[in-house]
Amino acid sequence: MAMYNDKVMDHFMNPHNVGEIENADGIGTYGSPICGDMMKISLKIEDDKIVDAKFKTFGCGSAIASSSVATDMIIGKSVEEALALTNKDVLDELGGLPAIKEHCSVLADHAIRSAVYDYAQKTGKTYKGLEGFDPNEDEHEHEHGCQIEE
Amino acid sequence: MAMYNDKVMDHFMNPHNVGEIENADGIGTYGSPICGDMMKISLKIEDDKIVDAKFKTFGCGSAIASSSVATDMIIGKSVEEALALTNKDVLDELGGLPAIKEHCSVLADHAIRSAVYDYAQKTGKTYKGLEGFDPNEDEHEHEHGCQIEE
Amino acid sequence: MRRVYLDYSATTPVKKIVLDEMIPYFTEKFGNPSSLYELGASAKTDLNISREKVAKLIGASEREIYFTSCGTEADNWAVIGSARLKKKYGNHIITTKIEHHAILHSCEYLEKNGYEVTYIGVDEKGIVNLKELEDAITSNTILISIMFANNEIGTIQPIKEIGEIAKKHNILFHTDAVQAVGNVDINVKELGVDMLSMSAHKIYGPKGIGALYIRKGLILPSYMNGGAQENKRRAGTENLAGIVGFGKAAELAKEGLDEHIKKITSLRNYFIKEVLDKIPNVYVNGDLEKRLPGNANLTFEFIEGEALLLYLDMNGISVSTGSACSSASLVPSHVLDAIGIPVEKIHGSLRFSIGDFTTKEDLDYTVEVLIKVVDKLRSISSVSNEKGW
Amino acid sequence: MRRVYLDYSATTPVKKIVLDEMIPYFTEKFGNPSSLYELGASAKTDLNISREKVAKLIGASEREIYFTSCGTEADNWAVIGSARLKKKYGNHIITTKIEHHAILHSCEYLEKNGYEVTYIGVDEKGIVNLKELEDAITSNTILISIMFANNEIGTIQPIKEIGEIAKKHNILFHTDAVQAVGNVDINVKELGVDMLSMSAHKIYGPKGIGALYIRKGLILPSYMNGGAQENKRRAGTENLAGIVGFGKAAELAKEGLDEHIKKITSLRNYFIKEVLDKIPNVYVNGDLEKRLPGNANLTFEFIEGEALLLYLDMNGISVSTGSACSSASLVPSHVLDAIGIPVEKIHGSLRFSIGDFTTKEDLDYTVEVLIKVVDKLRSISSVSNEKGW
Ligand SMILES: Cc1ncc(COP(=O)(O)O)c(C=O)c1O
Ligand SMILES: Cc1ncc(COP(=O)(O)O)c(C=O)c1O
Repeated sequence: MAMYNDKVMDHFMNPHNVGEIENADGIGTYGSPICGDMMKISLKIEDDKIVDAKFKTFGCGSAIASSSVATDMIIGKSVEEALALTNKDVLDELGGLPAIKEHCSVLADHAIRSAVYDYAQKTGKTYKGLEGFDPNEDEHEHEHGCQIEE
Repeated sequence: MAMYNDKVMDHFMNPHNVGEIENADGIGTYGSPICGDMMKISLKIEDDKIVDAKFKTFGCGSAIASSSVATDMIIGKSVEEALALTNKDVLDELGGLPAIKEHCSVLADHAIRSAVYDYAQKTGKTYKGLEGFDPNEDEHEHEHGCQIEE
Repeated sequence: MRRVYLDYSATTPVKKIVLDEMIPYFTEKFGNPSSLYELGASAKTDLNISREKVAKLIGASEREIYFTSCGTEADNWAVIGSARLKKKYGNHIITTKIEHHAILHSCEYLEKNGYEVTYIGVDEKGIVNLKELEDAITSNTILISIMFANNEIGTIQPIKEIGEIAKKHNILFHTDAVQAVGNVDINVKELGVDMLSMSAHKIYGPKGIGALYIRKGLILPSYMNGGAQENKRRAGTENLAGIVGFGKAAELAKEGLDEHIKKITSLRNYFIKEVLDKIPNVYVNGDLEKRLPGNANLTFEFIEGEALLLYLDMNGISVSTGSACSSASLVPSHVLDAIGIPVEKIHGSLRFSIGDFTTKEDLDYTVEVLIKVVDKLRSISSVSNEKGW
Repeated sequence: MRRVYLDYSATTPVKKIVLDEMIPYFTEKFGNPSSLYELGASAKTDLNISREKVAKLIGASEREIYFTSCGTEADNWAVIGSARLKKKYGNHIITTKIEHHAILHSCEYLEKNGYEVTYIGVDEKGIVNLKELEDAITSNTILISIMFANNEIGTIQPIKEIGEIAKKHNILFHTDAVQAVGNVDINVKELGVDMLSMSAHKIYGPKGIGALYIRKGLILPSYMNGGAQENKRRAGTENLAGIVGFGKAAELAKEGLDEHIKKITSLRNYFIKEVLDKIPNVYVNGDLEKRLPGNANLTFEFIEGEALLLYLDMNGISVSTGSACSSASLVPSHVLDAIGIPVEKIHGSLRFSIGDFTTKEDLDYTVEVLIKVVDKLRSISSVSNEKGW
């Protein structure tokens, strides 16, 4: 598959951390089926540490692979560390995506931030990495989404 | 050779009646090298009958084949019969030429008429077939010649 | 691993018998058809024999066939050439929303150059409405370009009726028949089309050779300026081997047409029935009757098409998301949009196209794989029947 | 009968090693390069490997090569595309009187559409005068298109100097290098050309595939509207096998260039010397040094070229009267006219072009036949040295 590298293909064909955590501490969603990709992530957080993360994604190979690798990357990290994850980090970890697909990597870090925001709302905690973050303002359609390239 | 039929090729490769008759009774020329074809014909005439005809032609395959077949056609004919020869007759006898080359068949009947005209001038004879014929008026460049098709 | 090619609408392999016919034209019979000597003259003869074979496939006469480098060039030439030819009579063109990009982008080019284009819609089955077409005609209309059969959903338009409307209003009528040729019985004389586009690589001929049928008497300005090839209408040294291959492919297509249609239609119907029976939440897009024999365009709810495509590919099965030439683009199909499929479902649509080398076993294998991979992708998906979109 | 092909400038046979490389792309590796699955993706990879080989032949980078259907299309695209691109800066184009019809007729098309074209002349050796070129430049000049090497007389233009002039005046520079590629060492970076046309069938590749080099940064509008192929600049399903053949042919041409030039030049010089020594009233047209290795354009006084061509053909020898694509026309060569050959002598001019499969024995045989048939045709001719024209 010339389109994706082996690592991307591997995460796409055998994604890690697929599913939904029951009684999750934080749940976040990003994207929409209309734009072709939507990721839903649920987190289990203990002592400000992400002990588990699971995702469900509707989307193309890059979206699924990004979801898989991003959940891998945050499990075991502190919440602040997870918030610091950028789509660039996801891209690097995947070893790159085709230019036309790079935007898919945004899916994961946005969904993670939303899930932590949900956790913060419920617990009243504040995080530096959430400063200025507003899940409603950050409308999928505006910022990342449906950025289609002809 | 898809361009010319076998008969044309035969007259072109092995033209009949090539040459110049010494002390010819009539000599005619038609065409010009500038237009790509020029035929010179000399006639031996006895008792108003064409007993011999020879040609020299600068020109393409059709011009040479037309010259060859036309001289064949008039040898043994009366002068009036020879004058009645049209380029259509030449074309028919050759079994046709490519459309783009049909004008080459005009060369022969014009040259024959010029040669007979020369004979008539020298001998003071008149021929029905020469009525209205003026070798000077009939400028190659105007009537047939350099009709180039792009 | 089994290899199952189900993308015959994107391109077809060259049949062996076609390739065998082409080979000598690369090496021994390589003359330039414009050359006067034997090697050139016989190339020209063979070229015209191929022209006749292509003509026969659509009921045209030999002199009405002009070879081009592909279906795209034929489309560009027909649309842009007609626009130039008729510009003193008007500047309005009618086409449809479901044309191939070769037509749509040619129309866009014309729109930037002073022409007006009406893109008429299609119903939910993918068929144009003749009344809408006739209503769109103005005194400025100079060309109607409506595809014969759609490349994504395979729907076949009422070409004969459109031809009658065009004739009634004295408007040129072009049809892009790249997908239809070799799959539908076509007779240009009966259909009243003025121009018709074809492409060899869709009928088991080589890529890089197409043709435009131009009705006798219609003098379309040249789109390729240069030498006197193609009766002075399309310059450029002829793709001799390609033309010979196109000719042979056309001959085979003509000979086997009835059988081809029967066999492929029955395989396609079997496939659709199997998929619909065995996988929930799958829909067929486009009319089921007025349809190319080999086309099955299916929407798999709750999953994204490219992901499904790649899963199938990992299992040796080649299918596509709509048209090949926009496959690298992320724009949702304009064709599925035109028949009213909601965008989220367009993302989950795939085209399976069946061809002469497809077997029932291939399709059984495909259904088997589909059951598994659709299930797996749905288990990953964030949307589902229970939770909704 | 011996068969001697001496019309390599019209077209070349495909080399066996080139054909072998192409074959799999018709049958097994037939995927559409735009398709996402493996069969398509690997086709795309192979296509780009070929692109790299073509790029290397002219010192370009891979992304600067755009495949077209022939040299003619590359010429049309370059000239008409540049004119469209630059129309807001001016409407004046400079070219020469000795261009191929692909350029001349594209210019004529533009003249009918509001552009002005200056056709500069050449000297009696067939070389453009740089001063005349520079004098022709106005503030409206948007494009200079001057061929690299002429197809009839083989003369090579001072491309580098022209490139400098173009750059100085900030004008786009296109060169039709269809005859030069594979016969001259070309490096587009050193030459300063913005666009360069090529065609595979002149370098032992297949007919029906060409390319346009477009300098990085220059965004030429598409001449073929449709799918997103060729980096969205040239639509139409790619002629995959043709491109692979072009790539292989380019690779071979690059590898063997020095030897090819040496060998062919020496054969050509031998041939010319033999003919001039053994047949009276024969002249060579065009510069003897700034010339394609294989080209010998000869005027045989007092005979007509087509007649001579056919006599040679009957003896198995293939040559041409100037360019193949105007061979069916009776118009005397515009190139020989431009170098001042009188019309009656233009009629008696033939182009012999020598290539990789030509042997010394072929040339000896040709000279032998020439002696006989020239003599025979002169004996039939109504003009001669003694009688004059
Ligand atoms: C100088 C030149 N330009 C352009 C062309 C056209 O190339 P093609 O025949 O590939 O269209 C040719 C050859 O025919 C040529 O010799
Ligand atoms: C309907 C339709 N029109 C035009 C084309 C373009 O044909 P080609 O790829 O030969 O340029 C295609 C296929 O790609 C097609 O399916």
